[in-house]
Amino acid sequence: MPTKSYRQALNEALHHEMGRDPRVIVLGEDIAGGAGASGQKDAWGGAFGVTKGLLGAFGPTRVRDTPISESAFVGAAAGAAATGLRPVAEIMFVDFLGVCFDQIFNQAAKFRYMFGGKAVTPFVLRATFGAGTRSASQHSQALYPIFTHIPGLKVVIPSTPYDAKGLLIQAIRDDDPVIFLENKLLYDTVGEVPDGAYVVPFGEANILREGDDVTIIAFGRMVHIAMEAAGQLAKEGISCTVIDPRTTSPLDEDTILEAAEETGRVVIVDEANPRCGMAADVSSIIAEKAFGALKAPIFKVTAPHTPVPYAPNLEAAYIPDAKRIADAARAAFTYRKS
Amino acid sequence: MPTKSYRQALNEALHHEMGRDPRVIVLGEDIAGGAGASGQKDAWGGAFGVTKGLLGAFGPTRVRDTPISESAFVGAAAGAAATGLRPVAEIMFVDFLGVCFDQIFNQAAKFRYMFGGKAVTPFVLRATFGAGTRSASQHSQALYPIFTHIPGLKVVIPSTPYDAKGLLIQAIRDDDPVIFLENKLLYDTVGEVPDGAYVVPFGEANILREGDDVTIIAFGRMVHIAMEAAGQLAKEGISCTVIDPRTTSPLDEDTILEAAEETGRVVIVDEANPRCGMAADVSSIIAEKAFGALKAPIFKVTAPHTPVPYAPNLEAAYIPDAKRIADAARAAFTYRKS
Amino acid sequence: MTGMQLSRDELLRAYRTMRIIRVFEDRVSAEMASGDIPGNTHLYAGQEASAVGVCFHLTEDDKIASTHRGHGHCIAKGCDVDGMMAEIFGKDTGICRGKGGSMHIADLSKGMLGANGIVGGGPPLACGAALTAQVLNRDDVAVCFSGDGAINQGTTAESMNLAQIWKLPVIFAVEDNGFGEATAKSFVVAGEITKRAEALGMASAHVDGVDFFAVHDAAQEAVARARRGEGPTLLHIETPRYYGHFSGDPDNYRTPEEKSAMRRERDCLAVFRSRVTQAKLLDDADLDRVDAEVQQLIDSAVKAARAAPQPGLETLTTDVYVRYV
Amino acid sequence: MTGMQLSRDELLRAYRTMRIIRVFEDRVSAEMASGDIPGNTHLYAGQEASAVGVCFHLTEDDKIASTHRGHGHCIAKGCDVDGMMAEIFGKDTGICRGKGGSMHIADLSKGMLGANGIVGGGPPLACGAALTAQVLNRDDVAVCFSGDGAINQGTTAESMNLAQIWKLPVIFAVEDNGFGEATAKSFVVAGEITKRAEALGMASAHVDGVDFFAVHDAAQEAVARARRGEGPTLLHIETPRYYGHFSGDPDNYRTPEEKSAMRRERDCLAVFRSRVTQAKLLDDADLDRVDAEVQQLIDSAVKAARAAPQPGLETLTTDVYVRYV
Ligand SMILES: Cc1ncc(C[n+]2csc(CCOP(=O)(O)OP(=O)(O)O)c2C)c(N)n1
Ligand SMILES: Cc1ncc(C[n+]2csc(CCOP(=O)(O)OP(=O)(O)O)c2C)c(N)n1
Ligand SMILES: [Mg+2]
Ligand SMILES: [Mg+2]
Repeated sequence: MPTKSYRQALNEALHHEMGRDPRVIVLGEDIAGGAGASGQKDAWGGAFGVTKGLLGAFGPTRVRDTPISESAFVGAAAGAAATGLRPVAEIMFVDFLGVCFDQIFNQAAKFRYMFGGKAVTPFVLRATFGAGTRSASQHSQALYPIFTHIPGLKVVIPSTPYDAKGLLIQAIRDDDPVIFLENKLLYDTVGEVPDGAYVVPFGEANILREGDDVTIIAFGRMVHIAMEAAGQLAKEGISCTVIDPRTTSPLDEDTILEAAEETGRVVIVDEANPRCGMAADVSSIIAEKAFGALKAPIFKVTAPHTPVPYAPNLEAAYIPDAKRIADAARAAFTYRKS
Repeated sequence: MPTKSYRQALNEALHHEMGRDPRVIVLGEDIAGGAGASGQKDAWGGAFGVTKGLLGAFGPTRVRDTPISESAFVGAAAGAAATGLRPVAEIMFVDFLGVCFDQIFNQAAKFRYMFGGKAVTPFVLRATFGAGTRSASQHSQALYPIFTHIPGLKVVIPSTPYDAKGLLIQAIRDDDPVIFLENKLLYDTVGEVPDGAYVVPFGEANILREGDDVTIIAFGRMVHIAMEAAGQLAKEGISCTVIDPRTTSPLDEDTILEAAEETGRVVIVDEANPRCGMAADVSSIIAEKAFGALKAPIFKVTAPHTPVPYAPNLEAAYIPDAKRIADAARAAFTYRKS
Repeated sequence: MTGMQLSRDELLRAYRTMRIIRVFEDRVSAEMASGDIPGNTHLYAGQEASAVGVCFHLTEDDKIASTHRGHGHCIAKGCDVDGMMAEIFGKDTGICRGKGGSMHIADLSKGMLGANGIVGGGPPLACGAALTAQVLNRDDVAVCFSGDGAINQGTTAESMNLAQIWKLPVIFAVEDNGFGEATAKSFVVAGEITKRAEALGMASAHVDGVDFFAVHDAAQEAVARARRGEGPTLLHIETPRYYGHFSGDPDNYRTPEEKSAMRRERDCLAVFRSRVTQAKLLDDADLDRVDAEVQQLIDSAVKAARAAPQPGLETLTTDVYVRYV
Repeated sequence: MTGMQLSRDELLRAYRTMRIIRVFEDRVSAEMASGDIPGNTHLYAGQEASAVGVCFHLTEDDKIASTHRGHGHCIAKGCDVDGMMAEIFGKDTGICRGKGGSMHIADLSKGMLGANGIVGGGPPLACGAALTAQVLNRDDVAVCFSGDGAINQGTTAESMNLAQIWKLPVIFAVEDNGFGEATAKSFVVAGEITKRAEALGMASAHVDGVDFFAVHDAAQEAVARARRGEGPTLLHIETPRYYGHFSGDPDNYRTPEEKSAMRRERDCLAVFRSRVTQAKLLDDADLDRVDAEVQQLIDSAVKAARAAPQPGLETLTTDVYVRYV
């Protein structure tokens, strides 16, 4: 299988789907770039290069650079989705949700329910998230717990190039509003990605590694850090299952509960803030539905309850790392109920 | 002690603090009402009458009816707070956070951290929340899990007239941004409320009832429903502790953990949606820090993962009721680890 | 063709639709007062000529986005009146199966994208509907109804700019009833509303919303402009608001004199009647017949709504997603 | 007093501040390229006359809200250059103790309410600062700097209306460098920017941002108007943007010719120099002396920033609240 970057995998997914279905359009700030200017067109292809080449392939009617008016263009994407298009809107950083959240959570997410099941809103919102780029408090948040909280939204967090492509194709073909979140630090990671189109279904967790002692559940880039920790732990004789739920809504409860029951010891790793976060969410599901099998406290490894700091050393301390994960797994492994 | 409504308690708090400190101002849509019109001034005193009388007492410079521009006036409140006022902004329904969230979570909440500790932002945002008024999906949400998720915000959910007054005075005197949430169905509830000013400190849970068998933790109006359930359960010989955390951020972990340890059986009741919600949050804290004492799964009683429906029968089924709470408590009480 | 040149059938249709809205709203107000309708609602009475004058030019393929005060737009766009009444009663036969209620009445099959509980929620959605038409190369247009208060919501400004630079086939129908809730427009809206369009180079018109024919003519031009691909128009339509902001509003911020003068002098139905009878296009008997018919229609809608079953409890958790797990 | 009548000291101060900004930005660009500064940054070079021309009229009690491209505003408003440089290097001696970085430089004690990572984040905040002045009956004013791209953010429109109806002492200084990121203004901004103020009845002016004196004079009037309690003004200030949108931007959407012509023909420092030397207000030697001094200032700021310690890890969790538990 050919090896490609996460960025390229996403780009291929967009090319495939736009080629396949004329109702798919993309819109966002500088998703092409260079509009109205003297130099190169498609100069950026998105702030992170994910939409590069779409302008040339599909033209300006379907590839639209927008004004800095997130409410208007995200809402327009919702309105277009409800009337026959399949728009893929991009907000460069998920941190910008604050200027357009109403159109996402009160409009797109609720149409179907409010209208008694009569609306279909195939709306995809792509955004980057995550700390580690020294971009400070307003350009580094995770925020997917907020989307996960909202009924009517689906939330996707691919961790590998393979999943990125398959999940994005699924997102575009999906008939519900999907929030699709890309960790900036993953764009240059590589992996095997088929050339053709394929889907990775929502609500099916990926089991990356199976073990007997501790179950580690991690989201997005944290999956890789969890695998690193699991590798270290294996050398110490602690064998871990590592699970990547891939979508937080729907969440593959069955796989999570089964793995939790098998080991009885669970660590959840999440780069979002802790309060009402993903780790809390998954922990509470396990504490309610797999309690009988639990042999240890459910440990959460998350960012602290602080904004994201700028200084590199502080930011590094902010993001969960393999050491903290391994420590939590060791604590889970060695815990004995007194 | 005199008996007053929740509404009146809040109104008194505002009168006290505006009288005491000329830097306190209130602003929002129709917080007076009648501006520019031919008839009565202070015609509404807020959509729910909470700010009634402030215009007459403190005049239009400090009591400001705003345009329908939540970002502008909520952000102006944040900017005013950072420059010397102590504004109390009102958004009528917390559901409207989507049109002004950036000014709350990226601006007000993060000033202090981003600016290295040099900003003080004594900003209060009051809003109503909650289902039960047949107002449907966009006027009935809880949404406090979203605010609780955000570092830099404090989140207050008073359940009684006494707490409403004391917590609002504390919120106004507090030097951090506070989200103050009022359940619409509580406005007409009554209770003992002193005439003078007093504060209820943040981060101190209220223990409403102590029991040996099951600990019930509930938020806002759910506290009363939980008490109702506890009353029923007592008749069956199941004795419950009922805890109202009063503030979700800061959260009184100590009181919660102690009570969870004492009974070993826990039910958490929350009218917000379940995913990444308050019940999940508190459950996960207990599952991590009081695991050793747990004798049963931690049960969550919440709204379902759906928007709020309009039809009265559906809406009634949406909101947690005493029966569901009692059922969960019974399940916790009778659970035996196999 | 200007409004005064409409055919007899067209005139009757326009009058009938306005009349349905008026009677519908008066009846909802009465049922609300007697406690038979849950929640509360924002009534459109007094503003009928606006919805009907604009929607007169629309087909089922055209789309409208509406507001919290949406009943009139729904009726004008062809939503089923029985279904609407049942929806407001919270019944299973409601147009949204009782899940949406007054503030969320929608029927996408009629091009009605929903009333909206969020002030300023509609403008981006209308742009989206117009974008669909533009991308798919169809000549549908979209109309965004909103209030004078909504003009200050950021989404409105963003959407107007977006529509203008993309030359979207969208009409911003700003229904200026002089109030946002209990606050007068003059207190919160700076400048003239049409100037906000002019500043963007957008076409605009200011019309008397009590005069069906004035609205009709201005909307005709706007819709034609949009269909020709020449971009958006803002219509500033001045109307009275007969009731308080919501059904329980004491409306004491307007003097009784102001309110009775408004109902006396600014009644689009009365104005229509006198215009068409004076011009001998229709006679009073024609219009009276419509009135009687409409009364029956609404009576029967209420009767049916009252008799209809509540939604089944199992529907609480359906329709959140097309497909979840 | 118009700009050309300023005293020798005032002229030297204006030039020096512009020069500091230019050298600061060129140096940050170089350090960024060599990898010594973390993250990335948006450089203000080319726009100096705007920040300095406007802030010339402000005291420490006046407030400004800024943008992602905020270094120039910070310097013009009197923020400590050493502290700024250390902040950008992510050091404990930084003006925000390394927690904010380039996009969040702030010094409330100087009336600098923060650069801002959110386009359109500043306008409501500036209204708030102006509201404080109005409520406390002080004659401070607030300036909201923002870009041409930000004019399309809903918050800007909302804030302009709010400022106008409340007659807030605020100046909207819209720095139009022709681009929002890689997209030309002409592609996304409908109409004329000043017209958006006129539509609200707000005073406005359109000035050449390469000409310090033009900015100075327009800002003088706007600030005086605000201090007199006569409400807001919008200043549309046209400037070049010397670098790409952010420090790593290849800036290939502008032709090399366009960029070199811009630097050659639209350099506010060169224009200032020729104006004041031709008018014999200052001579080249005066200005050269400033240049040398400024070079030293920046060299030493970089040296100090480089040598400064990183923030202590314990500060990760401090400063979230004034008091939490
Ligand atoms: C974002 C938002 N803010 C506030 C409200 C509360 N609200 C409902 S209707 C209304 C007034 C709207 O005024 P206008 O746009 O003139 O419409 P009208 O009611 O006059 O038809 C307000 C403030 C809301 N629903 N949504
Ligand atoms: C709400 C929001 N949307 C998008 C961005 C990404 N962004 C950062 S700067 C910028 C362009 C701003 O253009 P303009 O206002 O003209 O300022 P300039 O960069 O030209 O100084 C954009 C789109 C952002 N930071 N915030
Ligand atoms: Mg109105
Ligand atoms: Mg610009």
